[in-house]
Amino acid sequence: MSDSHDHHESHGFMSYAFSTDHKVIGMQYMFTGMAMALIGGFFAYAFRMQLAFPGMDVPLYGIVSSAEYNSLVTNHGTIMIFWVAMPVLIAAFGNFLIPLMIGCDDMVFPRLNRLSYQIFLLSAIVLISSFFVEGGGFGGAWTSYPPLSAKAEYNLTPLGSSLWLLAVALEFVAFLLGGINFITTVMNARAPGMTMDDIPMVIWMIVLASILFMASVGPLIAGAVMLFFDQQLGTAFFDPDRGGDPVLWQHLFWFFGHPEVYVVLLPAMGITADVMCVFARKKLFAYRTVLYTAIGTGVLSFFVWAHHQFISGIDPRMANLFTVTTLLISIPIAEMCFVYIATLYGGSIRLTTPMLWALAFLGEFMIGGVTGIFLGASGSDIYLHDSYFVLAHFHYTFFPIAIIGVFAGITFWYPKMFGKMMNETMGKIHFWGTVIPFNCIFIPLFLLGIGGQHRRIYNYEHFPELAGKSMQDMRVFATVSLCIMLIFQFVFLYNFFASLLKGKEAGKNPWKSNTLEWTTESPPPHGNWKELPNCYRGPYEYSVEGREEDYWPQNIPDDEPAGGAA
Amino acid sequence: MIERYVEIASTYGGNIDALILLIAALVGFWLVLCEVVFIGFIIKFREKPGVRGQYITGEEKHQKRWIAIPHYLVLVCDIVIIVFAVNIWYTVKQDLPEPDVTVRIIGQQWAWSFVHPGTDGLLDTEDDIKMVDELHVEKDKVYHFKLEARDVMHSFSVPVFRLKQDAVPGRIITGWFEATKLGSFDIQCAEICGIGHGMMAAKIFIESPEEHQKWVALNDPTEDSKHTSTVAANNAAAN
Amino acid sequence: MTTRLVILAMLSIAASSFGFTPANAEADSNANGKELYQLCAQCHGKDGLGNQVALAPAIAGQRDWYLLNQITKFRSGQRGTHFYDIAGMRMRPMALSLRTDQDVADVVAYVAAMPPEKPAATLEGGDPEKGKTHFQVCLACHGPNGEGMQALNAPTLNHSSDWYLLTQLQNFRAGIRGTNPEDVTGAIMRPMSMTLPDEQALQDVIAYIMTLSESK
Amino acid sequence: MSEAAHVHHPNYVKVWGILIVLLVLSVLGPEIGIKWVTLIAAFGIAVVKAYLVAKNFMHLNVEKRYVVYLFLTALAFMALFFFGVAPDVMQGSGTNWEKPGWDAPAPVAEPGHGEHGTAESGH
Amino acid sequence: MRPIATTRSATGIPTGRLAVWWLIASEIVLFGGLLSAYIMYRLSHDAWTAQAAQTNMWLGATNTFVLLTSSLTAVLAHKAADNNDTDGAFKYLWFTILGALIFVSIKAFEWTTEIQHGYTLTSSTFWSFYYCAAGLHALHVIAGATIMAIVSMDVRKGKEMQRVELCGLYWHFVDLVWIFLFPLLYIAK
Repeated sequence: MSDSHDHHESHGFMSYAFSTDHKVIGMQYMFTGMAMALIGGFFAYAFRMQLAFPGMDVPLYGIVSSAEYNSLVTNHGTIMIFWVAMPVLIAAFGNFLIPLMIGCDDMVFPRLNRLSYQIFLLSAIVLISSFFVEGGGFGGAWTSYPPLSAKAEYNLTPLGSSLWLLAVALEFVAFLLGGINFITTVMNARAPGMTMDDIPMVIWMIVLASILFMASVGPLIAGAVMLFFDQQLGTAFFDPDRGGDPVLWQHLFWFFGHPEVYVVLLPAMGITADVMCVFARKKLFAYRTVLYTAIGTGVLSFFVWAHHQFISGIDPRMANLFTVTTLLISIPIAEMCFVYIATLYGGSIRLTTPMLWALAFLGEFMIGGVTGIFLGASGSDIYLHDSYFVLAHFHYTFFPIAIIGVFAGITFWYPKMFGKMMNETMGKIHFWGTVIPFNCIFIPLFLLGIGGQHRRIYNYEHFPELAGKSMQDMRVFATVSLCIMLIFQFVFLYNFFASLLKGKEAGKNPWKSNTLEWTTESPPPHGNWKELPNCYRGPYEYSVEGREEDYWPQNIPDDEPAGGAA
Repeated sequence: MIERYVEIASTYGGNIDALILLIAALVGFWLVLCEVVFIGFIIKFREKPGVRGQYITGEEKHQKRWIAIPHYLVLVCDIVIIVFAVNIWYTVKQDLPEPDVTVRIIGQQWAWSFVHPGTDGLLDTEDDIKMVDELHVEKDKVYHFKLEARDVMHSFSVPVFRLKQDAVPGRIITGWFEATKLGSFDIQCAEICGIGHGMMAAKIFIESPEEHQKWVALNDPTEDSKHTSTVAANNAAAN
Repeated sequence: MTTRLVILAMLSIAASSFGFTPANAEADSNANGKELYQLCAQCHGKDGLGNQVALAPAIAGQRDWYLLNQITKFRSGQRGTHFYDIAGMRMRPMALSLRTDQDVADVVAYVAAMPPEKPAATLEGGDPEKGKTHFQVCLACHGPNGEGMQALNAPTLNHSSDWYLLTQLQNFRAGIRGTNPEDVTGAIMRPMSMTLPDEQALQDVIAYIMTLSESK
Repeated sequence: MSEAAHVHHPNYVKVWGILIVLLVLSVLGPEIGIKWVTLIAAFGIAVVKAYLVAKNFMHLNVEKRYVVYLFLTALAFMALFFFGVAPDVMQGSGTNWEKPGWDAPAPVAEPGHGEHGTAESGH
Repeated sequence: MRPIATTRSATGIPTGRLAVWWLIASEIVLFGGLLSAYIMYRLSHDAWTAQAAQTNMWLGATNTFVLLTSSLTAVLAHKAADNNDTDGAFKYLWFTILGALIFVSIKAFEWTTEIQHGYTLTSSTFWSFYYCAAGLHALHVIAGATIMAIVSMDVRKGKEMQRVELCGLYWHFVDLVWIFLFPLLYIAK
């Protein structure tokens, strides 16, 4: 349990489990997130099989009843957002990268950091245990609207719903602690000479995401307490029969829920920026514009939440206001995409695996972004709300964020994390085996949504207009694509673990990158550097004219002409 | 375009479809433009031996123009979409035309109940026709519906009308529609409402005036002596 | 469920054992019925003893032919389609979720094989002595001990929840049940229920029925 | 380590005295029974008290400006939340919707089963 | 030994204090969400006025007095710590903890009385909010007292003196929340 900086490293399990080193905690977050991703993926497999082949005895699962279906979709959503996207994108990359990229030896509060992981792990255990209690896991959708979520006689999961809520609340607490740590670290512990403009974009984005999270989650924590009391103690905060209002929960939830979208989007955008600049050998086009658009998006994201509620009982006059703000948020996001595309102009693009992921992120995310306009515009949302169009839309945003963005990050920083290179061939097989099936899953779902198919329905045979053969064929196509995609993930897992053993030695800076983390050993030792680096310039000084090398690490003083790279 | 998948059977269905098409055209343009430029850049600026990347900060005015101009154009598109979207929203949800008939729609786990006004055309009278999972309406008449929920949230969705409205317990939400096509169509529940959500299907029957009269007469609870006692008992039970 | 637990545990460890196949070799002859019953268990409980807040009566110990009849009625809409039948509207979709006649038969067989148990009394205020007099009408079909009779389509009353019996008697009397033109068997029960003079008589007869299940 | 921590310490006891006087006022004000006096006594004084505590005890007057801005932003988001939600939750009716029984005296009851309860006992 | 990172201060605000500011910001939105919900319900239910009249304003006022006074001792502890007055800081910290204990005791007495009179968590939504908001606040009081007790152990040895200020800041925030809870739950009738 020592958090001292002596270098005798005992490799016992306890010293690993209770380490306060930011890199170890980052890895713990990443592996927990990956394990949860497998569970979430398995859930997706189970309910997609049910949709494609209703009533089928799904291999490795069994028959999916309507109650289990609800529970599966609910927990698939919850896990993928709260236990995969958040821990991996913010906590894992944040923990691993922040001290390394801003040039300090650890987070400012190492023990708080460990505590936040431990609470997070506890929340994951609580969530998993909720699947096995009497009545099964919670099945009221990840939005958990009362009264369905508030009363056992409606949701029929007396324990599952409360455990689910408890797990989510614990997870919020973990990320509040982690977020305070991230923000404080970046604000205070930057390397000497590192100004606001010298912070790599991914760090900016993680910090902005943490701020957004912190500013929006409070009402929902209060709401979770209220809902928990409704479930277990019989209060009536959300019970219309006794003076409560269920719509209040919707507001509490979405006031957090919409900024949450940007909480996970921004880090993925940041990873993409860093990876693209390295492999296009380009300076980020208009660094400050990216920053301002990110901040603008963050601020605007607080003004749009009720577009999730257009038809769920809010006053129709309010919908007009929220349509305007929602469509306005497309401007900073579009601008950010333009900047990223402009960054490619005049580059020298190397299509390595991380670069492929980063480019795929941008290409796919744009589809997700533009389809959001259909839903933000109140008029068309009347028809498309709660349909598969919504589902396909947010998977076109969340999948690039939580899967493609994460793979870009993992494949890019893998050499730094483990000191080994990943296999490029397998990486590319995995890339195409993920991205192509991904589109094959969700393009049919867009069409189904336009065809009037609603969400969270376990079997479409009960709706004559949706039971037609052509629609069922699309469902089968999506499911088969999903299975193919899941199979290709084993290529990644194999590559990940095999490269640990027999991968090529990475050296300090295999990608010839500028940022500070590449100036130390791979993997970095405890304390990160023997002597902490200073910072002399921005992170994206690639292809500077008049220099022999096409990169210019941040830690090289101006008077040293040649880079000291490995 | 959407008509090929789902028929339009309400007066405003066509407007909503047109709005979706308009948005599709506007955002489709931007999406295709961006993707083409994006993929074009990837191809054009692939690594070539001896060619270094260019050093472009993007901070200078003539460079920023490439971002600023599209960004103003996006704003223009947004405004166009806002105008049409708000306009349609106003017609469908805010400004209800005077009703010819009013029906009550009640969602519960897991069925839709409908109260038709019966022969006298008024709700909450003796001759209300109460049905489960069957809504009978007359073509070309403005209907108001009073949407309620007994237990949890449900969502009254009629895809052929392009209409959707959540039913919230504790609230009575009023909406309207005017059917334009004869036939029977699906009513779905679009808001998760428990383990029977996937089976909460009802039907809407759009009938000509004659057919509708016939149906009303056939189901009039006050006409049939056999039903009289039932209704009295029902009303007693409801209190 | 055990299988699922094993799988999840495996996944969370994310270890190398991907070639696992679940051991389905349990000697349960009615595995399908058991698996399908998991949905029913959400309301009726895993032992079929019912749950009043979910409006689900005890079903363990009910005769298979009666279960089959009622599920069939729910599926065809003879039950669960009345405006005031709140509980029936919850049951109808559940019955519809059974896809084939074989599924129905399996689930019926599974439920009929459940060990019956007398549910705890929830009602107060009924007088079993008075109820015995009223029960003379019932026993012609339901049998002197409430054991039921297939030939007359009369179900056993011994293991039913008392609140459920009360609700159903009220439903029959109010025309919520037994009025669907296709529900022939229900139509027989409806006039019978009307012979009970008042609400107190319902309480009494149910109190008597509860003593029957005790004596069994 | 904390060169910025050395702030000028005002006379805390004096500030405390003012706070106590304000507290007494805020308790006595509502006793008069006039609604607007009550509101000002209750909330106006609360704001003043909060200001005094934040300024003198938390030293926000000498702290970096953006800490104040941070708190004001958080409060502004709460105001935003309030005004975004109030049209739905605070009102008993609105455009094309109403909440029957919203303003009725809150029933003092044991946790019930809502419609289920009435449905069961109603027949 | 703490990492070098903790000792850096690019903003000019010491790391610990910066973190406390962010913590307080996140608490503002937490209590803000709860209280916004309460105010919305309160303003639309006239019937709540009568129920609010059942709360014991005098106990509430006493508690306000206790918290204000403990805020004073907390800031005096900070002053003492700034002057490296170990004993003074220790003493004032424990005065503050004493204030917390009195506060919680009064609260316990108050709640017991109310529950005995039949006003429980489920009596009505007003009482639900009353117990929920005051309970959440009381949890903060207990947490603050615990933290101060732990910090006082180091302070007695003259170590980690800057932490006196940090828990003091947190304590003032707890006080601030009560300053608003008091009129919301007790005064406004």
